[in-house]
Amino acid sequence: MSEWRYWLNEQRGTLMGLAIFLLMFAVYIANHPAGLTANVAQTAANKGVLFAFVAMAQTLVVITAGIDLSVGMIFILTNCLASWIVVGEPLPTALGVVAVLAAGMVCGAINGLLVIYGRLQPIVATIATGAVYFGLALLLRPFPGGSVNEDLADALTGRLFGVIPSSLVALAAAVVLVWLPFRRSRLGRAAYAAGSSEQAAFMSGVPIRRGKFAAYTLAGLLAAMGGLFLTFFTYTGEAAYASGSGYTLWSIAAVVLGGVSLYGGRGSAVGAIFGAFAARTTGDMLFVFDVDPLWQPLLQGVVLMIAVSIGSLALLRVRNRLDWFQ
Amino acid sequence: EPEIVSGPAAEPECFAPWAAETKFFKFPKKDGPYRIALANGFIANTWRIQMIQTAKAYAAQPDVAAKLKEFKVVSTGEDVPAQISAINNFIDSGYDAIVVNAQNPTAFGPVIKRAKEAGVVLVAFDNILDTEDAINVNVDQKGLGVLWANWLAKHLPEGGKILEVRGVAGTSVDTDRHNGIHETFAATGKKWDVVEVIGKWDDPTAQKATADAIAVHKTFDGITAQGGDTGVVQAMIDAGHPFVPFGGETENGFRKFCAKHASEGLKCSSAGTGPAQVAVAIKTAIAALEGQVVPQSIKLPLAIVEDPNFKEGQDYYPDQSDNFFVGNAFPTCGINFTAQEIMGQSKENQ
Amino acid sequence: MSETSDNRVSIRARLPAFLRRADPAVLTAFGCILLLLFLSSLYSSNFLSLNYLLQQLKVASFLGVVAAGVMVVILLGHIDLSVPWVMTTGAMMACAAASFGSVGPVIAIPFGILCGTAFGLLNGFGVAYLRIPSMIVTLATNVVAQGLMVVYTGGFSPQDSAPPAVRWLATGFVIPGLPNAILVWVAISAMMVFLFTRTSFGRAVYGIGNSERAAYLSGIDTRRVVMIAFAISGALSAFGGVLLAGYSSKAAQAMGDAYLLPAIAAVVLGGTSILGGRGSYLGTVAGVILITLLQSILSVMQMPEAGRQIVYGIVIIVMLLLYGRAPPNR
Amino acid sequence: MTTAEIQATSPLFRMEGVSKRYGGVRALENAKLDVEAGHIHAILGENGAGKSTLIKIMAGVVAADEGRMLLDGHDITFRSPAAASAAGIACVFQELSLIPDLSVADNIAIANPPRRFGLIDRRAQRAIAEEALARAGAEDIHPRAAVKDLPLSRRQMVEIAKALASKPRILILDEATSALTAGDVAKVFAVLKRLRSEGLALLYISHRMHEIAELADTCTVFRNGRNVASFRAGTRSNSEVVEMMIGREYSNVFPPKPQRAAIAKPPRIECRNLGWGDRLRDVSLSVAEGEVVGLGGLDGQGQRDLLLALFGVLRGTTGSVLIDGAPMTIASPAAARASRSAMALIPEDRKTEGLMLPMTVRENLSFAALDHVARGGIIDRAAEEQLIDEMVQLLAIKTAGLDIPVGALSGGNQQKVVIAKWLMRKPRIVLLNDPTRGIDVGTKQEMYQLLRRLADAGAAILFYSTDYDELIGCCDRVLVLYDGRIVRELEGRDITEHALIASALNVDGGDREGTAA
Ligand SMILES: Nc1ncnc2c1ncn2[C@@H]1O[C@H](COP(=O)(O)OP(=O)(O)OP(=O)(O)O)[C@@H](O)[C@H]1O
Ligand SMILES: Nc1ncnc2c1ncn2[C@@H]1O[C@H](COP(=O)(O)OP(=O)(O)OP(=O)(O)O)[C@@H](O)[C@H]1O
Ligand SMILES: [Mg+2]
Ligand SMILES: [Mg+2]
Repeated sequence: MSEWRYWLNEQRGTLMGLAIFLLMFAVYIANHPAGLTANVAQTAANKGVLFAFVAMAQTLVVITAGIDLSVGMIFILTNCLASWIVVGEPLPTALGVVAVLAAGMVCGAINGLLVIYGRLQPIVATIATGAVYFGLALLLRPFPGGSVNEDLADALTGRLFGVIPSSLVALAAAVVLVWLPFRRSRLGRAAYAAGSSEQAAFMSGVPIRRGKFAAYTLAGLLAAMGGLFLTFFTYTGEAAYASGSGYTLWSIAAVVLGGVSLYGGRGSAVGAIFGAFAARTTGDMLFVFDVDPLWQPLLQGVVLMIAVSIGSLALLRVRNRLDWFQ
Repeated sequence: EPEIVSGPAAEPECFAPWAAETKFFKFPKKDGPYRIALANGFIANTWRIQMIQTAKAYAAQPDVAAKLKEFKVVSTGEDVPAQISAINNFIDSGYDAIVVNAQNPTAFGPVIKRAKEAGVVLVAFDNILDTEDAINVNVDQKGLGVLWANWLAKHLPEGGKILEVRGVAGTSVDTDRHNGIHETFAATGKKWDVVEVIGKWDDPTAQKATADAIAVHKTFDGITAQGGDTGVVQAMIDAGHPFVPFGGETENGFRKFCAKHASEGLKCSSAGTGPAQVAVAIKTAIAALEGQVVPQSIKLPLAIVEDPNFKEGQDYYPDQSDNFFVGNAFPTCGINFTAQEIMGQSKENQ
Repeated sequence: MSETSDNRVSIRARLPAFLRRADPAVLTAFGCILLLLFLSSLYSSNFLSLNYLLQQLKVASFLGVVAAGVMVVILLGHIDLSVPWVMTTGAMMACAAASFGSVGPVIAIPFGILCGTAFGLLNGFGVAYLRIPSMIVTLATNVVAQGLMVVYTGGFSPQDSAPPAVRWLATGFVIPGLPNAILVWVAISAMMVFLFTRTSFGRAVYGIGNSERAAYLSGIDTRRVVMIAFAISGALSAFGGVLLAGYSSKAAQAMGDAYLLPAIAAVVLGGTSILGGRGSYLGTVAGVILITLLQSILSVMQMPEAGRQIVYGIVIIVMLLLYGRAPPNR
Repeated sequence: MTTAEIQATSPLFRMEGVSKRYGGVRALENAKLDVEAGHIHAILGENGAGKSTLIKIMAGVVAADEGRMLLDGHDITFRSPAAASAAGIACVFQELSLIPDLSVADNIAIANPPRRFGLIDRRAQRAIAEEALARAGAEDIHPRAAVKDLPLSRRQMVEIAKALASKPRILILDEATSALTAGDVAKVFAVLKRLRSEGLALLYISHRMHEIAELADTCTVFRNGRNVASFRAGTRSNSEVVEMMIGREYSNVFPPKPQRAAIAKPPRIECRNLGWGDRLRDVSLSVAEGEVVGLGGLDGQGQRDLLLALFGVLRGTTGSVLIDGAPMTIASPAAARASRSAMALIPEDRKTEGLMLPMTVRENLSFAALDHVARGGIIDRAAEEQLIDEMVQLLAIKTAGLDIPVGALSGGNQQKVVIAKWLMRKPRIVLLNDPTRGIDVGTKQEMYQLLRRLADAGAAILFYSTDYDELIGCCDRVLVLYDGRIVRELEGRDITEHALIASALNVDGGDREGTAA
């Protein structure tokens, strides 16, 4: 096999996610009454980016063969926090942003500590911490309200040079500043290794615990970025339980669509971003097609079902039935 | 965009201003027929389903249909950004008016700005928008709490032990109603011992919470619940709790109980606003597009029925679903849907 | 790298035989139930009244029935996120069937369960035959079920009040004083224990949970077992929904939303490994009671929602730290 | 050699009084070991003797309960494998320690990847990997390939390369050659000898006596967690060593083969022109009842695929399979198991394919035969118990009880459980996929006898082994595969090491079948 074949093999999941997204987005745009205008792109970008942050956060944890069922709640908690402190003059605003991101990291770190040092199963540990984070969000925002520095908010949800949605730029910055360094670092490698085979990683002297801890903590950071963006997008904070759990569950769908293996060790946050945008587009389809409103939820379910089933086409290629079992 | 004018509104009985200082809008007249969109959020509960059915039924009424080129409904779920984006998309696609049941009253600042710039009429109802730049078709949520508390105070002049079954935490509707209740009690100067449990506007949850509260606190002198009321009464019956005065919502099942057990002490005040308010919102949107004067904030009348006035076939429907929300008449607006019209709307499709 | 430390062995050696055989997780869970009751009795002695306790068991039985199904799936190493709307579907379809002429009341309950089974089969097909991760198939199924229920409610003038048989099953009394729901739960529990300990299917479930590859090579039709397990989960979810409809005398949209995470938490608090292959049914019973009690006590104590969520989360974490920990690495 | 001689007086590494218990099992008891630079030190012992435990302690994977370790005469404790690795100890573990989803290069540099600006420098990493692979004699492996895509033998080579890449002072190999083919073994041996001459200390664990004879300078024998003896290599005969290991006399490893002349029994299983992609081509064979037929050849020539194909695991096979003369389509192991001749496959990797490690010995034993003891899906416990007792007796499975996790048994006893679980079904066709890998000589001997007894009782046995001695000792016939094709059939006296190797390399008459097909 030549080098590029190996490259293709490594990136297959990500490319699959990209393909699904492009396909859906093309269908969406083709049927959109306004077509691909700057406004439409900006709307799609803003909506997708929020979710992409949460999906990236989920990816980091899923890579370690864990799962974070509290991402959505961290997202909500940081949204509520940001609606208090990301206000005022540039300096306090900046400090507020830092504090919000730090809060997200703390939440992620707590998850990490429970899973790694408490040796709890991630699913249940994060169900429990998710409840705690939501409780804190409710304490911060018993009812919707608050505000945010609107200049900053408009800048980050607006457009650069009149065409490029600035939220996409922010997302790219997160990829470059958080994801790529993580992936190329020793800790990131450790996170992958631990997810792929914890036993083997341990015996190879990989710093498993630090790697996983970094993954959980950075997941908290990314979720907090999502929370910040939610605040920028809505100018307010709201402790919405349903939307927190919705983001959590859909983030799992997004990572799978983006080619990240739920069994750990495989996949990329970039893929998850495409997965997130693809998942968002399933909702947009309802907008462009004239479906009876009561049939919309069903249609969305069916589209999701089809999207997640696409991966099983690969089954047709399986010639050794033992390959069914991972 | 709209001109701020002085009242009264075009149909003053229907488009009643919220308060004395409410502004009035006069949008530039557009020629019909119009493209109107309904941006709904959550859909999977009876209230919302009924609301959408009503909206479709209203838009299909011949005199309304004549004015509409297109009526499109999109439900985006619980996620606020998705709803905001849907509205943005409607604006970009050139709809004339957008009717919205907002997931969050404070989150729509930027989109309201955009609608204004684009000259799109934005009308919010049920969960309204925290703004002066869009039209709100308002339900007085806090007033509802006040009403219930007053009802209880009337029946319990000396105060007493009250069970308050609350809604979904973190929402403004829950908070407003709760505040209304407590402020009113406090104003009476009597001693009220209020036990709060959370029913999440959901019958089974409310029923469980009520059953537990009764098991531990034994008896209450009065009850108020802001949703899931059928479950609350069911729990009382199951536990053999004596019937007491009750201030609650407008579910059909609750009213059935109220009518049946009134003589045993279940003295109810059933108040709220049915899902038919969506029709008022659409009517307002059309009026605004036609260049008529409308208030920025419209006060919807509450559909109130109080003991002993529960009438079968008008205030409640014995053979309709318990989950059905009654109170779909806004006579001042010429809107009156019967249960059959709403729930049976597509029966012929079967 | 499982490792039993010496002192744990010696402590267990001193216990009476039936306790020694029992899973420590199960014992701890039951211990926590007693502790919880003790603490709550400091607030009000009514928490110890027979009336209150029976009521908790009655309410717990809905969660118990659902959790039994979820446990089968978790033992396989999978998960079922479609619980909420499959429950709702079961409840709504049972109520709908009840109005179907004269046979209606007879077929109501079976029909509700059948609909749940159908969704379970859909899940099972996706997981076993299409090999999609269960977390995602069941998520999609949940959305589909929700969609169907929205269409149904909006389009067909729904009949959603629970027929008398369903009412009776949930709240009636065969044995005076003991709600039928509890009997139903006991019956289902007995069936589950039998299934897990005495049948080939039960062994296969544990085997697949540990290594599906090894089970397959042992000549087990693992795909069929997985599919059936999901069908059982769907059926029991729907049955839980039917019971819940009986309790609240009607079916309603979203009535199952409050059951997914508690069901998973109950199974895990009962000592079942979320990775599959390990766990005993008695633990799930303990977990269900524990969760139900905790929710009820926090509710009655009028803890504000924020505080309830926080306490609820912390209690689960603390309990898991007590006994739900994976063995150390070395 | 001078450095080695100087250091010989004070060993590079020493272990004293080391003990380790797992629950009630004493894995190691007061063990001691001296490791000298420039020496290859072989550790011998039957399954469960504690060899792996010993080296896991050395490598920081497992913490000892008591005892001390000295490196260069200084006390040392390892808190983690990383610490041991930093101290210059590298280990090729019995259970491979490669990370399946990472590439070969990533794996080789896993412990301490080269970094630039704090991030991993993949170019440098690749250079390291290429060098290490070359040192191990495995240039054929692409550094960018994912480990999970490599066959077992290649993975073992990567594992060796990975150990070499850390430039260790002490290199430990725990059954590192068990899955390797003769060619690879020769390459590895050359490397090890070179390392020895470079002054490394090597610890070598293997169950293959001839390997030890070829390599070792010093031997230490363990039995039941204790040192039995240490001696210079070559000072004891093979059978003496084996007796030390198993603590009893050792003779007649292989049971006598029956005279084949009289056999004219009908074939029990037969396949005609079996094909599967490019992995199996036109394979025709038949095995009669009472016959033990071996599959030979280099590893990875299609032998495993052949067994899997017969057992119904592979999709898209061509050709036909006949059982007792009747054509059969076997689409799954369940079908194979249920066929009239009750086919059984003893899989390659007992840990992932044969056993459910956390489940009890009892549950594992009866797992494949539940249909025999269940009526209508309900298990008859008494019948189950009886079958299990029979099997435990028959195979002399050493276990502390039936209700302990099977994972707590030693490797050899685990393998016995795998075999027992299939024997319960009284199979008349038995497929074995390298079943003696990592099993001590005592157990192997029992296994050979068992095979022969099964055959005598009328079973047809198809036996793949990477160990030529076994093929020679056990089989009535051997089919040698090369590139998915049967290139040679050896029978009776013709089964010799020379013939096996020659045909495996396809140097003589390999083109007999013609290449035009
Ligand atoms: N993790 C463990 N838990 C419990 N018992 C164990 C564990 N690891 C090893 N043992 C036990 O310790 C003893 C020594 O095992 P060890 O793996 O060291 O043997 P070995 O000499 O390497 O055998 P083999 O040749 O089969 O690999 C065995 O009885 C085994 O059952
Ligand atoms: N996962 C991998 N495993 C093994 N080798 C790899 C892997 N990825 C890349 N390589 C090899 O390592 C070398 C560096 O590749 P890499 O993609 O890291 O380059 P780079 O430093 O990012 O530079 P650039 O991306 O500009 O080419 C190349 O020779 C490549 O073939
Ligand atoms: Mg070993
Ligand atoms: Mg590169």
